[in-house]
Amino acid sequence: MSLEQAVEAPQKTAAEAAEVAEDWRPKILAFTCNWCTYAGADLAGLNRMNYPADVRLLRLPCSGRVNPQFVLHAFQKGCDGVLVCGCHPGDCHYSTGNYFTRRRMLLYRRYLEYLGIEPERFQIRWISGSEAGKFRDTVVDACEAVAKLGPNTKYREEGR
Amino acid sequence: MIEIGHDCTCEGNPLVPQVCKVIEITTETSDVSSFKVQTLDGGLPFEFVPGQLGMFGIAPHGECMFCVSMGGPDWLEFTVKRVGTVTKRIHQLHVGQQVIVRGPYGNHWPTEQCKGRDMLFIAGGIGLPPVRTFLLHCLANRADYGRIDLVYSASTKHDLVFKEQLFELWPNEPNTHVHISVYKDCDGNTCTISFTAPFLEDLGLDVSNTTAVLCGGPSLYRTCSKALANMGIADENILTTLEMRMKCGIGKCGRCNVGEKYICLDGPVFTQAEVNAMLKD
Amino acid sequence: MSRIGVFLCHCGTNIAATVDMTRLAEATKELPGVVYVEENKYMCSEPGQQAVKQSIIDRGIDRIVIASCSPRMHELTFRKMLTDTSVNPYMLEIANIREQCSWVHKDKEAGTKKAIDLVRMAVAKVDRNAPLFTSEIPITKRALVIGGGIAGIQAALDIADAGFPVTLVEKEPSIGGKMVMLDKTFPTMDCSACICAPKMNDVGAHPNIEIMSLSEVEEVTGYVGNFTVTIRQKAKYIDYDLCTGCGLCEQKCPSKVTSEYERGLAKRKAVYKPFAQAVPSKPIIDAKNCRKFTEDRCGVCEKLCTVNAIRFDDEDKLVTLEYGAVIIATGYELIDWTSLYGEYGAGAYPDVIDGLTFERIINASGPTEGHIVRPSDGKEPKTVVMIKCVGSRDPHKGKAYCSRACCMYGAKHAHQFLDKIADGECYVFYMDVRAMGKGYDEFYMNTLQDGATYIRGRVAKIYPEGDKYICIGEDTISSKIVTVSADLVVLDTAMEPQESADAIGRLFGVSRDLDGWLTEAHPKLRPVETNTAGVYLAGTAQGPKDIPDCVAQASAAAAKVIGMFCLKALESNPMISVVDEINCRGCGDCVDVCPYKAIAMETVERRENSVWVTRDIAVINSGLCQGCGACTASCKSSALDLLGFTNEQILQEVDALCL
Amino acid sequence: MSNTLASVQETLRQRARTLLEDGTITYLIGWEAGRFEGQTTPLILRKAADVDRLIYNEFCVHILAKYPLSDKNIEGTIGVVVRGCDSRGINLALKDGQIKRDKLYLIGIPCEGMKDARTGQELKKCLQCTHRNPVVYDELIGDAVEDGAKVDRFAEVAQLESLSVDERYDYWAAIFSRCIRCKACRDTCPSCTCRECFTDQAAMGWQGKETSLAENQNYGITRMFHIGERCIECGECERVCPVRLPLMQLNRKIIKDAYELFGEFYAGIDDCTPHPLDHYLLDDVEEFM
Amino acid sequence: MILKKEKLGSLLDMLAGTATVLVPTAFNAEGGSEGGEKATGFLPYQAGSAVDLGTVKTTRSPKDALLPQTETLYSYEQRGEDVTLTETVNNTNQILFGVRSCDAYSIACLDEVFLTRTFVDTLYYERRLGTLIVGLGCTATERSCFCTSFELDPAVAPGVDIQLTDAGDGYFAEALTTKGTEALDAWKPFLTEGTKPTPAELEFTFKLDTAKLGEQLKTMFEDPYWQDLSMKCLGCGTCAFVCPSCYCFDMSQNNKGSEGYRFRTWDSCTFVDYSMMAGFHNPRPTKMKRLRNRFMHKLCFYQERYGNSLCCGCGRCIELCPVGIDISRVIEDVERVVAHD
Repeated sequence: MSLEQAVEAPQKTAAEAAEVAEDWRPKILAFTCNWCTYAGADLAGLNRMNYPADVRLLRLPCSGRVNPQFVLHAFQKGCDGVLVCGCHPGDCHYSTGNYFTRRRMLLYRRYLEYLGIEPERFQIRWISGSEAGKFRDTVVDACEAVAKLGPNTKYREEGR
Repeated sequence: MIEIGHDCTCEGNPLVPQVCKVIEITTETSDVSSFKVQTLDGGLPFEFVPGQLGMFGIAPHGECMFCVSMGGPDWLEFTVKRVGTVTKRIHQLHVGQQVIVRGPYGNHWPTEQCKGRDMLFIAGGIGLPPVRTFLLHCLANRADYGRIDLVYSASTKHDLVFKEQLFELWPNEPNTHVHISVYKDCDGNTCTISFTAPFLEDLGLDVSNTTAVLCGGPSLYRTCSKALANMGIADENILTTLEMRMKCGIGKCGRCNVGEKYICLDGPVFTQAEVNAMLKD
Repeated sequence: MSRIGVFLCHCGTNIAATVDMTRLAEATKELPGVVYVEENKYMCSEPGQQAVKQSIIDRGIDRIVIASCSPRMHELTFRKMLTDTSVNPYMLEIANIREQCSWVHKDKEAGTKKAIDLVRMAVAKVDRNAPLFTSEIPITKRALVIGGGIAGIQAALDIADAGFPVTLVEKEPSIGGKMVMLDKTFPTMDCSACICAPKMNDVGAHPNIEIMSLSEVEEVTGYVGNFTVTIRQKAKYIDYDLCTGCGLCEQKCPSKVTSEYERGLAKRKAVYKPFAQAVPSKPIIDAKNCRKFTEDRCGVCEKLCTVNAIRFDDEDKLVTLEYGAVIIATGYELIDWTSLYGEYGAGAYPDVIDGLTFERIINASGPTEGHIVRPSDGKEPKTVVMIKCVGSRDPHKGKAYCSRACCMYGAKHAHQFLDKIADGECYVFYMDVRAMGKGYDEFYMNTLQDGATYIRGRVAKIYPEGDKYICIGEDTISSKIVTVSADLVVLDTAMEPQESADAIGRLFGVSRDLDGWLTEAHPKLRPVETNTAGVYLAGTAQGPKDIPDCVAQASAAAAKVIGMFCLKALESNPMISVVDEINCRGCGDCVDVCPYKAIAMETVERRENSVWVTRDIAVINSGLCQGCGACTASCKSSALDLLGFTNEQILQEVDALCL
Repeated sequence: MSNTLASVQETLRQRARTLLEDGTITYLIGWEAGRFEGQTTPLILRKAADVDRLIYNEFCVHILAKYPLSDKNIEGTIGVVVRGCDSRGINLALKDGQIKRDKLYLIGIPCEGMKDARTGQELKKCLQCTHRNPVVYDELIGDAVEDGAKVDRFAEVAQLESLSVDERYDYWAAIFSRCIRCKACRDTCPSCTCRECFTDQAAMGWQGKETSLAENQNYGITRMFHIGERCIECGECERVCPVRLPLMQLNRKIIKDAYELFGEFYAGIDDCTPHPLDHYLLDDVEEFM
Repeated sequence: MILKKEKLGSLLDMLAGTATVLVPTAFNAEGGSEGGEKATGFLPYQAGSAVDLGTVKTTRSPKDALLPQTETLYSYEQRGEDVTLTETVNNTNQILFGVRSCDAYSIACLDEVFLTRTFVDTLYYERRLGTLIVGLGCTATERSCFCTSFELDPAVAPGVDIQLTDAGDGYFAEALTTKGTEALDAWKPFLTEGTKPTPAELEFTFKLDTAKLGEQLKTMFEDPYWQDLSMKCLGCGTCAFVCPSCYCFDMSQNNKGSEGYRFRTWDSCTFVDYSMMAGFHNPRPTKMKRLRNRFMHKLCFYQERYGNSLCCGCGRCIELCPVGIDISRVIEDVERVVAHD
């Protein structure tokens, strides 16, 4: 993209946000830790709870595995919202994984908000293996919040 | 200065490849395979002269420059060793899959000037394919050339490429001697010969009438070029192909320069004289 | 291009009901690299697995995606299936289209679209998988049992009988836990001492069992098969090798202290054995109340001890040992009802007692030698009121769960009371009677025939009147207010986990649920295992249960441990971190982040561009690494990557999701 | 010892001559005059004879902390002139194990702040500098100056934080659209010492080589987050940027948040405390319950 | 013919109607970080954009208009086994307004590279055909300008279509190529009669003798001078990316599912992975070899191949190099080093 196209790029994204297809549904990616939140999500399934189908879970061994670069990568490739979920501090199957996640995400969340991403689009939650209800509520709230905000046009690659 | 629009003709972007399909894959060793490619309508992707290079790759993963290791009436063959990301993907290819090919690039072995001379081919490991193109040409018009010697070394027995040609076909060619050596764990028929000067001397070559063709790793190149020099083979009669990172292949991206020369345009074949003239980059 | 086979499971109608399988199959066929798609009623069934094996052979498939239930459920099953095919067991990805798709989304259109996305993600990930191979981990054939209650005792005995050494750690001065405090046990009414004491003696005498009483686990490192556990043996101030347990010192000790074991009904000395049949049957000195420590005088016991086994200068000892497996049997504690139920007098009325205190009163070896008397004035109570579910099934004041055992021991108390006091009246306020064990309901019917009056309703208030206690409740069946003036009130309070269980859970990486019980790996399929390999649960540490269940679970846990010890070695987890030496700059950030101390910096000589260079790089101990991936996120130049969840795989999954 | 620039330069030259002659250092890294008035360029001084090329004036803006790293396997010792920012940069390199302390001989100079040759005023990065005295040195030339930023270094960040989310996005999108990915900010940054930066790892998939708005954003944002919590605030990334991107507003934001969350700290003050994101406290701020 | 300065705005508006007019404009309105340090480039002209013909040289050179930083070569689509390619066709119609003679000389160098020697780069060729270059004589110099050292005349830009020379209140426009004369007819309404002023005499801070530079550089190829010089170099790409005549590019591809496109983007020989081959083997592993290769290519290799030096003496790399490596000082040092040994 040569210099000229770059300059008027910001205006283009604002115009794009105006016309949104009505059957548009937010696309939310959730990085979940295998031992707690993924188990919580399974439990929500076992109890036949119901939540909107806009969330896709990506299973990782621990929330400590979530590299902040994945989050930005997700927004760039076209996600409208990103959730990072893990075990409650002290509960981590690998004992200290989520302490580091907590620090990283505390910083990264403020940093992305400073860079222009609405805080509702990037949320971090501690959800243990038995908190199926909390998992469902987190997903429902996230879908609502992101649906209200509309599709994410920020930091998004063209044609995505 | 060039007056634009007058004296330069151009037909189609030279950087855009043509789509071909893989018709045959022969596995040479655990990490080297040869891929025969053909255009979609069964034709020859491009004419080539032994020694020239071609760009071969897979659309979503990129392309690399390889020497055209063999050519048939309606196919071309590339011999690829699995080293990096693109070659790893190439080794996952299946027959019938479509690939991208463009070429030919670079100059070629001086087949005309070498007519009537004895030929000494020295190759190391994956250096055999480029040398083989010239060797096959010599074998094809056997009469034009004198005595042919092939000295080929690889790190282990499993790394020898074109085994059946090495052991069955070429030794039975007239006045052709094949010497194979392996550095490590050589068992049985091949013998371990290292490439010090004495070995090359006692081949009994007519030094003035021999052209040496050399292609291999930096260490092999250093030892052999020194050995050939003190044997008295003139610098112009020692040919080698230089290896550099080549991206565009058409002399524009400025990447493959050794001193003022571009490998993809002025090379890859250089005489030892030209190499000595180059700066020790 | 890789040749991927995708197998879509209907799971009967569990998936097929809310996901359009044909459309899913059509969409999967177009995915890059997919060469074969098959639908099957039950993938995990034998025919399902056979179909996979057959298609691997027929179509030369080298990577498998199975869209079915949660990988937590059957990943292992499918991996085992692949071991006897040409495909490496780790060239497999599972798309969870049941628990996280068909079961939770009613709208078929959205469910199908999500299922297509999940399969596309799995295909993108499997395309980047690499074959992984397990390695062998040695096993230290010694078990550690934490908690000396009936569950811990049973587990220790089973393992020791199988010939493996066991260490039984108990934080009280003697093993026995809560069961040894009981008088009789339901439903057979055989005396708890008669069945528990022999087991305790077996433990005490067993050559393979080493009892560490008055000890607590301090620190744990390592992983399954190779736990390094440091145990703090608190000072007993008595040399157990010399002490013969004659009890002379206990008789002569001047300072009296309220006995926790007798739940405050009796006193004990500063040097004491908690109860007669204690194992190890040797006393300890309670430093807080012994006058030698508090006022630095007395020392009677030292003078009297014939074998001078008293050691006032004794200190805590730290013992570090290697263990292959751990069983946590930390047991329960009764809820502190006094701070929750002000309407029952909040502990102010001495004759409103909980179940265990009543057990001590009724126990023959108890302070009252079995005579039922009122703790306040020692008179024999004529009318007794028993209140069930105090703190249980009461989410507002106490716990939401049912403590399972109180209905039965409540009935037992009523039965014993009516036995011992001929003309006694016994009123039992209950919500529902839960007697579901073998012979339980018959026991409950006997108690009714003995004349216990079961009133369905809760007691709203208890207030003293004279020396009687007026209990006002409502009989919900006749919907009349009922007032009973009782001499004695027994509250069947809720069970709660031991507060030390939280620390133990943290040490071993076992999470606790909302109520603090240690969470098992899977409520139905793996009730005695935990998510940490090599750590097992037994008894009420995992949740309220009665003695038969505790013993059953203890033996189950012991069987798991014995099963592991019989293996020659363990298969290590191949999904661990690997270092790309070329990119590692040797900064050491990852060393601080690794919870298992599996990464160390090493100075190495490497040949770079034909020049020999010495530099520091990170090296991973593949035995210690558990594959959590924390180091990969801390490594800026991504020199560290986690096999099975590499950066490239995750990025491809995200790309696939967003197509 | 008076602190005038000329006297410091004179002492520096004498010390350089003696150190080079008695062989304590193989070469000294300092500054020399450029072609134009007010222009300086780093100098690798090997021979005592041409010590007169060595200068120290108010235009020595380059940070020297990264140069010894490219010669880390040297037999002898490298002399480096270090001010406040350089010394913190050296500490970072020592903490990350990029060079051994015994390979360095550090000549500390308290710095009063450098000036911009074009405008003559003190550089913004020096106004905001918190540690003018070198924090690690083998010898010191000149008396200590008082530390502490002369202006509020988080002013720009606070001003940006007051904008709305969309305004901030447009602000940063316009900035990153100008980035030409010359990687000068990465190559001059003392804490950027990776052997292969994530932006060159196209095979792994982090980032392509295309200079589209999205790729520029990914590069700028991710690189700044990598070094944000260990940034020594030397201001070089902003100074060297050929298209003048206000990059310090990014890492100052991370530093400001890190202060609020993990307590005030200064990167590179010593070479042992772990970086904020490499350790944790049990009672860290908890927002995600 | 004279183009009055006040008519310039209306001329540009007219031209903007027919093609994209790229004029030197400042693009960091907020004054950048170093307090007022301007960064300028050739941006498309819209009515009212602040044309800045006063800048001697823009931060981003006009090379950007002919060899954009990123350019798609072809896009492809993979359906199962087979692949379809679609070549990108770009029909450019742009006017480069206000090109100095150093930049024009660089454009001529680019023409040599991309349009000669057996292969013609069609993308560049189409873009070059669709570009009208309007040169502008310099009336002032910056401290780092040294184009006269390469026998360039700041008043007359080589190879431009229309040359403007400052004439006080207007610009004297004369067409130098056939394309220029046709374009000039369209300017007629804005021009008035006038004679060509004699270009102002400009004084340069320094002038170098670059006659025998090529041979001298070859003799000092193994000299340790390069080692000390390259220790200062950070290995960033600023010099190559701001240089009007650097043309090296890298090629890569970007995938989205089964579609994707292959693009080429600027590359700098000072980057570590410029000549990195598979398996981390790099023929130019050290900074010294890379920086030496850069200066040798600029001042010697290109000359041997195409006849003229690749450096046009604009001085952008002198101003913008983060560590102040100065090509003019290198040229001066060549004399000293060659004389020395």
